[in-house]
Amino acid sequence: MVVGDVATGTDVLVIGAGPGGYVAAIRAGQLDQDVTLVEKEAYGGVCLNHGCIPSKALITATGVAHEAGHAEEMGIHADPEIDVGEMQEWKDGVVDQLTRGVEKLCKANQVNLVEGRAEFVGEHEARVVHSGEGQGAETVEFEHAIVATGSRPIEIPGFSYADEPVLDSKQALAMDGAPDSLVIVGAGYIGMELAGVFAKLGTDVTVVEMLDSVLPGYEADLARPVKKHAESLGVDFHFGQSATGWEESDDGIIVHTDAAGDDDEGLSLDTEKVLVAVGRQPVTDTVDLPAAGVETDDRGFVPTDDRARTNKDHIFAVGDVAGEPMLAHKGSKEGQVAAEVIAGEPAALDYQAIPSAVFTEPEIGTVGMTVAEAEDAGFEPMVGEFPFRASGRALTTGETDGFVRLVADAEDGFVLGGQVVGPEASELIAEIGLAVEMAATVEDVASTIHTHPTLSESVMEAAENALGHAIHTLNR
Amino acid sequence: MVVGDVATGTDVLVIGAGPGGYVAAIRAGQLDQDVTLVEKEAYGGVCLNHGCIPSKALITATGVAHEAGHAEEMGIHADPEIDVGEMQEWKDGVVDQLTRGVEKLCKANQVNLVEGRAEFVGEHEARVVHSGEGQGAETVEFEHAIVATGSRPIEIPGFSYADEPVLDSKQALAMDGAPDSLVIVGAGYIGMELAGVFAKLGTDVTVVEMLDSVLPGYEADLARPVKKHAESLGVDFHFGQSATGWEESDDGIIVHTDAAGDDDEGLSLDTEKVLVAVGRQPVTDTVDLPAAGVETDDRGFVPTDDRARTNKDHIFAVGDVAGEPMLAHKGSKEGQVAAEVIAGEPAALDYQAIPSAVFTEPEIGTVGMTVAEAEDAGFEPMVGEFPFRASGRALTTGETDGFVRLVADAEDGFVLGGQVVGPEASELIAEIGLAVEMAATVEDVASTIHTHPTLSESVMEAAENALGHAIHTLNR
Amino acid sequence: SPDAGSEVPDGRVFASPSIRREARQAGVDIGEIEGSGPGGWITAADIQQAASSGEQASPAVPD
Ligand SMILES: Cc1cc2nc3c(=O)[nH]c(=O)nc-3n(C[C@H](O)[C@H](O)[C@H](O)COP(=O)(O)OP(=O)(O)OC[C@H]3O[C@@H](n4cnc5c(N)ncnc54)[C@H](O)[C@@H]3O)c2cc1C
Ligand SMILES: Cc1cc2nc3c(=O)[nH]c(=O)nc-3n(C[C@H](O)[C@H](O)[C@H](O)COP(=O)(O)OP(=O)(O)OC[C@H]3O[C@@H](n4cnc5c(N)ncnc54)[C@H](O)[C@@H]3O)c2cc1C
Repeated sequence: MVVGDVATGTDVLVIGAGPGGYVAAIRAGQLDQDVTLVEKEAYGGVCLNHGCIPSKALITATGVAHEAGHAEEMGIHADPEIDVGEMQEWKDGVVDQLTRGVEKLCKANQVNLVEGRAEFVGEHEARVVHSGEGQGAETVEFEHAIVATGSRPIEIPGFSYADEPVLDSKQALAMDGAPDSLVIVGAGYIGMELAGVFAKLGTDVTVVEMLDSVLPGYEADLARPVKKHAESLGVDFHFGQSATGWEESDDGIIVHTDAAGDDDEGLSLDTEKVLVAVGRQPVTDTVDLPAAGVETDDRGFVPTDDRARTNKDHIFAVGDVAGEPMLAHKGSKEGQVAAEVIAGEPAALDYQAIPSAVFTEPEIGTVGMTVAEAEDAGFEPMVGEFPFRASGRALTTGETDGFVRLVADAEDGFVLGGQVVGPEASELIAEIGLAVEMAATVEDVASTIHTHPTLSESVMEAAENALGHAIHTLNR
Repeated sequence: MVVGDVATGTDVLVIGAGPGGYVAAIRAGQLDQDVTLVEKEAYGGVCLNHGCIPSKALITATGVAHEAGHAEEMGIHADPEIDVGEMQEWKDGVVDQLTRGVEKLCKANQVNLVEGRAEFVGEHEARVVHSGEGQGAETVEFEHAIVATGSRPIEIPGFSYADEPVLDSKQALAMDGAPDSLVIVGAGYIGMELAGVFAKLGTDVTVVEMLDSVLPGYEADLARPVKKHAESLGVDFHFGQSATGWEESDDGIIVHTDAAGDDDEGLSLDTEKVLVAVGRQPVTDTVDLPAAGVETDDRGFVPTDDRARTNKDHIFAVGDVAGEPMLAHKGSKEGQVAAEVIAGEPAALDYQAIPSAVFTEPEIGTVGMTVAEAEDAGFEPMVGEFPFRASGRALTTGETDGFVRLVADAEDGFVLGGQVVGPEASELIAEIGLAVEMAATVEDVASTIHTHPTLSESVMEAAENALGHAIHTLNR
Repeated sequence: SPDAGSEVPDGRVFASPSIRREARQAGVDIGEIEGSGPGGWITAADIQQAASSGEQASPAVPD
């Protein structure tokens, strides 16, 4: 595609270069499509620039410092100092390297990269408005389009991200110093991950959550160790409280909340900053979907079928804009499938499970069905568990909180899902995910020799526990 | 079994309570066998007391300190001090907890525990000599026996472990201070793991290896990053050198070596201590195998069939004494199978692959076939690789050395094996191991959604690379 | 595209990803197949048999 005033054409127009869009574009390029990827801000989208990557970088770095500072038991005496500015520079370097990588990979796969905002003007036509001054606009005709415009944080009444003391996750991740105190509104995964980062930087953290537990959406026994550990870092929790607004005070701000229960009282919390992390909403107002006849649902998401197609057969939607779960790897899978379907391949969104991880301490990782979900799906579930305190490897790292749980079909033994809370939970679910996709049985997992001493042995032991003959834990 | 002077009887006599023996005993108990486990030293064997567990504990602890002390790039400034005595106390606590756990698990599974040395006196009879003074001995009649007597370090001429400056791995792991300097004879996995521990404790480490590389037995591209990292810690290497002896010097000892090549010269290395780690040999001299008619091979191992049976149908051998690979998890699998076969179950050593890990920095993990092994086995191998420097998760941890390699059958795509060098390699091979056992194809692995951002995504990307369409690396 | 007719079943499918893809490619609705493997696990041979016995999925037209 040549950039200019004239109308240009492309087989596949991808709008948005997050993990949904750039993966779709690369796969389309690999399948010899003429593909154009339009991005208005930064290659890599939220994930690389303001989400997954920067958050994990700060989690790891603060974790390294904190771990060494709290390892007297192991005979290690250290008093690590963190220079937040330097840490941010390092993190920015990581982000830079990855976003430049995305650009290079796109080019290597013959993707035409265009900087600007794309907006539909018809079923087969979009306008690209370039960002720079005097850059103008152009019209692009397309055979197929993939909408990958992502999501943005929800704003709640009383808290505007434009106000200096109010932060969204993007702003929180970019701070070049740690505030003395921070109120976090929302105990979802973003709130809890950042609570850990700031607590380890020495910030006095208070979490306010409308519901009655941390990480609602995860099972209680997975969330419990995360809350306990956060409390050990000094994080305060207030449940059943909704933040309603804030006001300036002499030495910072006061955040006000309303109690959910009639008998409870609202709170007034003194703090330096407030981070609002109550969820994300789809971005569709940048792209004029109605002009292409693409429909959205009542929450603003673009409904899609099992081929990632919107109500318009030639227009696809992938990633956060296409609905829950709003996770990078879900978007990437949808992006791949959209590109493959466009290229005429027999691809479909036929995965059995989308794993998810929370990078708190301890980590949580889940994939496939919980016990309750298995029951709802009509299975008689069979369960195997293994606690990390019985794991030799966990003991040698000093991280023994948590467990592995496998959920299987009692009739045939097929692994239906797994839940892990504990060290490297985010990695351990990879094997369980493969077991779910392959329709492996617990016997298959139990029979697979696992290296000693590793955390992954716990997956094997959980499978043996399901069969009633675990070696390193008592069998129920 | 009642301990006393009279002859007692048992269905299954297990000799040695390492990971081969205690697992066999527990499984036999679970299968309602009357089982007696005899151990002469410590429950858990070499693995828990002097091998896997203590080494991994020290590797982790010195790693925590070293990582925090070398994270300026991340903005972390720390100067951790390690109190080796306290570190050893912590490690001993971990070992204690695990060995007490083994004892508890044995009891919970109705295993009769006997302290003493068991020695065959006939095909169906053994004598147990109790360790304590005046404890006497007893005769045990058995239906089946499982020999799990393990292995001990090989001694080489010129170096006696009885001499104070000469250490085997057990003594090295128990030192309550770090020597100023240490010569390590042998660059196998034990030598290389301990080289890292001592280098991080500030010891001046020199490794002497007869062959021409570190970790002979692993592919060169897996070993290279390990050598490079050790060198960055100040470890010196001398290849093609055999240690011949040592003598006292003014301020320590001098270790002498002979060069393998005719043109090279031997060395005289000044050092405080010398650790000999040149391999391990089976322990059979404690148990009088000939009395039961059990044969050994020319290296002293007890040959066994695919049911873990020795030449005597009712006597089994498991673990290190039964041959290579001398790994805890191989022994445990053999122990399980032996117990199940005795109980009449259709069990067999029918695994496709035994994984192995080296806990160096970076770690190495391998499972199944290398490219060369696949070719030898008559496959036309298809290879996929993914470098950790392209992994978002690896970048956020600062550990980007290494790669994942998958080896598959080009014809049908079945995963035949995998090799990983890099962060968490020991854990990442679990998924590859399951793929090998399940006869999953690279397409299956590539199609399985992996959580972002994780190291395990690299396994998926390697599978996609084998198929020619990896997203985050250029495809060959 | 030629495969567009075979649908992705809603429930749990006991077959590997590559077998599921083969089914789609052959225009077979894998949700309708009784697998011959242990517990009903679906194999490549099951797909081939279903395809050749004309046990076709929903009509091969895009929705
Ligand atoms: C703090 C935080 C931590 C997170 N951690 C994780 C995690 O660990 N794991 C995980 O899986 N997920 C995580 N997520 C979620 C993850 O970031 C999203 O699921 C992912 O980014 C969605 O990808 P996407 O491609 O759909 O959209 P996005 O990444 O949101 O990208 C959309 C892109 O489209 C561009 N765009 C929008 N409109 C237009 C237009 N009209 N024209 C051109 N360009 C346009 C935007 O500028 C943006 O770059 C995290 C999110 C946050 C905020
Ligand atoms: C430093 C080091 C690190 C290691 N790291 C790893 C690792 O990370 N991963 C891994 O897989 N492997 C590792 N190994 C190897 C692992 O320790 C062995 O493979 C494992 O211990 C073998 O188990 P086993 O049951 O065969 O024998 P052992 O663990 O050797 O146990 C045998 C037991 O039998 C007892 N015994 C012997 N004769 C008699 C008798 N006649 N009567 C009664 N009792 C008797 C002994 O006292 C001993 O307790 C390591 C080894 C060392 C030395």
